[in-house]
Amino acid sequence: MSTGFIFALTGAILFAAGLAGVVLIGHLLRRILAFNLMGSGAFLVLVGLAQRQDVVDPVPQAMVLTGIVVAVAATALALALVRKLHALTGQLELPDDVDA
Amino acid sequence: MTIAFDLLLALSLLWSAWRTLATPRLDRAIVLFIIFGLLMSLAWARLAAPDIGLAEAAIGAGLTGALLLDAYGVLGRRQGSP
Amino acid sequence: MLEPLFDPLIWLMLLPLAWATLAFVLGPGRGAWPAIAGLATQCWLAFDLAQKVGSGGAAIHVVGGWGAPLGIDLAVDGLSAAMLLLTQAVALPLAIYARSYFKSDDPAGTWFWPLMGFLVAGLNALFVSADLFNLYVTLELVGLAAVGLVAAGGGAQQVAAALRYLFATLVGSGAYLLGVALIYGVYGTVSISTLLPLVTNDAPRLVWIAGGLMVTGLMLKTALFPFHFWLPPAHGGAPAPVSALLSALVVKASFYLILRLWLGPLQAVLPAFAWLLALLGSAAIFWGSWQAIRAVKLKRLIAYSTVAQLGYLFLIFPLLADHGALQAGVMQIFAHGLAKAGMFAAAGVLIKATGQDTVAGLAGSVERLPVTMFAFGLAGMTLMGLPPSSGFLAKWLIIEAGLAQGHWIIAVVVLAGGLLAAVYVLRVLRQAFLLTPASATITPVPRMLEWSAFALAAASVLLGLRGVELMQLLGAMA
Amino acid sequence: MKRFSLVVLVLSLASAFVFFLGGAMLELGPTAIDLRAPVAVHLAESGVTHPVTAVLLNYRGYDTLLEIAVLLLALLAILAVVGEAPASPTRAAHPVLQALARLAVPLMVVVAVYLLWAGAFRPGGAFQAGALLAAAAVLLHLVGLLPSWSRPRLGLRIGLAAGFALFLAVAAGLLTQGSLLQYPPAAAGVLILLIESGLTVSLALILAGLFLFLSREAEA
Repeated sequence: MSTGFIFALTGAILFAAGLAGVVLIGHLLRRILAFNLMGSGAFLVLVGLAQRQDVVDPVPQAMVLTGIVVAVAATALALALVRKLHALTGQLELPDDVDA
Repeated sequence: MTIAFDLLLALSLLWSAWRTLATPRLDRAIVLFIIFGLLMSLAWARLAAPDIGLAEAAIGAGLTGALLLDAYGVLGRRQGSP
Repeated sequence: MLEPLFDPLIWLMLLPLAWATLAFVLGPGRGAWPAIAGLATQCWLAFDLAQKVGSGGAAIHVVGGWGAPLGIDLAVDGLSAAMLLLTQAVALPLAIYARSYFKSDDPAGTWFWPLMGFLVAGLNALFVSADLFNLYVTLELVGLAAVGLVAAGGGAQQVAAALRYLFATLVGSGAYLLGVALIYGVYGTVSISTLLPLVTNDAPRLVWIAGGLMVTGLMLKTALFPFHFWLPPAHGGAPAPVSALLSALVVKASFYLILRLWLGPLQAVLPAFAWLLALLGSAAIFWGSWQAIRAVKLKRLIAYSTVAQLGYLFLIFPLLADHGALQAGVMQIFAHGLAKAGMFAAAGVLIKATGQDTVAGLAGSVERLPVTMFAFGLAGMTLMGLPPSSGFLAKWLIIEAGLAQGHWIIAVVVLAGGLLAAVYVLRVLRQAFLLTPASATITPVPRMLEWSAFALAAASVLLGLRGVELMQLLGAMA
Repeated sequence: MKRFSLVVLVLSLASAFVFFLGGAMLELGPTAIDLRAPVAVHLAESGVTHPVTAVLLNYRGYDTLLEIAVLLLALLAILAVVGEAPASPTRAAHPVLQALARLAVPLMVVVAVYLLWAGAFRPGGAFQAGALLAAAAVLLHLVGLLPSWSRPRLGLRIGLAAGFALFLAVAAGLLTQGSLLQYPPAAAGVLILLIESGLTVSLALILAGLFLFLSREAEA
């Protein structure tokens, strides 16, 4: 049981939990939280699995830095959309999709 | 000893993630998410990745947390109870 | 040493980034001319690159001079060159269309040009990348640009559609990223050329999980049935030039990536899922066509038609042992890309002219807007697969590959899909031929809108006559 | 009831996924490729001595170029979504908080400059520095010393795009060396510091913008 492996496994659970959250939760702010958990899980797997022998590998670390910035960009855009939707409809859940 | 600390940290990460999704109050969920972010920085430190730890604390927990709290402040206030 | 300075491969990615940034600095609503000039140059670059690849084989650009696996390689083979060609060839007429479409006070057009620039840059970067993690970044670039375009200046429906789309595309790239993480864990590299000899039939189980995750994530982004739920509201609700870009190009990018993984690094793993994908593709053809036949709104109808037409692309996976199946897939990408861009552009003209977005409101369009309805008809011809259109060629090649390998069921699905497409296309045309109701008013629309829609639709038909060149290009695989 | 069975289904699928994934992770042997050696070998030519910075801005600098594009694009998409709105009046916080913020912000700027400079040889760099500067701006906004942004004027647009434009120009200029982003070893250190300095300013503005453009619209 190395540190890397422990956190890789933690990452796998976080990813699955976040994914389940995105699928099951209707409240949009919580869905954004769930998406962020999912992303953090993938990042932990990337670094943890690469460092399963507990030897530092800078390549996945740099990739995760890139990933974190992309995640915050996506989160900010999602929040902008949620705030706009709320301003227009007063809702914090997605309305049903209708063709009319 | 370090393994015990890692396991404890991993369990705290999972616990805070679980509470983030399951807690009924939205403001608590956001605070728990920020705590999750700070625990993540600790995990990055344990993985010998201080660069990510710094970025996670500043961007993952800090900026994302501020964005979420700001959104909550507006949306929660308009909606009454979350 | 001047040759790398003029490498078309690299400028196809740098140019749109440059004009997108310039358009952003120029400010709200500005930047149409840099965009059109840039896209015209890119068209020329893409042709140049396709010719080089067609005659000299795959082109490679070693970013930073390090070489894979330490650095990132960019590579263009026949398949990439074809995708680049389609992207520029569709984007240029749509840019000309969009310049007339967005009035200066239209909030949807405020930041259209920089967003479109980043979208095109993301697409081109995706088609040239030979590094799995770099591909993830390009996927995010494409996804966020597309969501921004859908949401721009929109009402509640559009914002809701954009959110639905955003979550779908983020979960899709999240699953792809986890797959990349697992691949890096197993092999210690994410470079496609380095992975190619490493991934074998007896790969660890983790590689199979990684392949499943990546393909599932990309299926979600390609809106393959049953993951199509986000597409009709997003493509049906966005402004017409955006719908056209999204339907013609964006969903093809994630499909291209599935194909790239399938033929490249994961060829030992993915073919196990071939019939599953073909089954979902068939379901998409029937479900999408059925929904298009029932749709009330015109753009909704066209969006469901995209769901159906994407289904054909997945029919090729069980047949890929035969090179003809790849040709069929790429021909279908071109046929649908050009036809659907033309059809959405025509729909945009009809909506501007009649002031409404229903199929029922089209009565009398033929006499008032003959060019546009002719464009719609030509695009419909390609979707139905009538000769001599490129759609006919694509469907013919699929049937041929299916029969050659004894899978007649695929031929049956293709023929049934063509009949269903005829029903929804003729439904629109029949309505357009009805007499104008006395109350109907038709607003005049700029000529440029009608003719750029016509050019795209006509190209989708004419390509059927020049399919051989495209096939030859595909022969230049890495 | 239907909802309950959906929850059970998704949770059991997620558990099964974790189970298989965890099991498969345990089977792994050593990797075929080990990038640690080439990263270390070429470190001397990379222009920096901190390996993560070398990967981020040299070996895989192209990823970072596109990533900055993603960030700029996200800000652009947000502007397109929220449209124009008047800047909201800021509510001044307690004077003690304001005084604290006035004290903290110069300190944060100093630390940011240190982080930027340190990135070449130890943890730190443009991202962390830019994030810290953005945090300082958000702090000033929260205590009422900095109004939210109503719309991006020309100066601000230039500031937002400058870091990316500089990076893009350097990357393209290096095509004369043989390929995109091919730093000549002698000049690599200076060029990377130049890019990082530009990125720090633009990243700070973009990250602050993510907050300040969003913050105003909702309070209207």
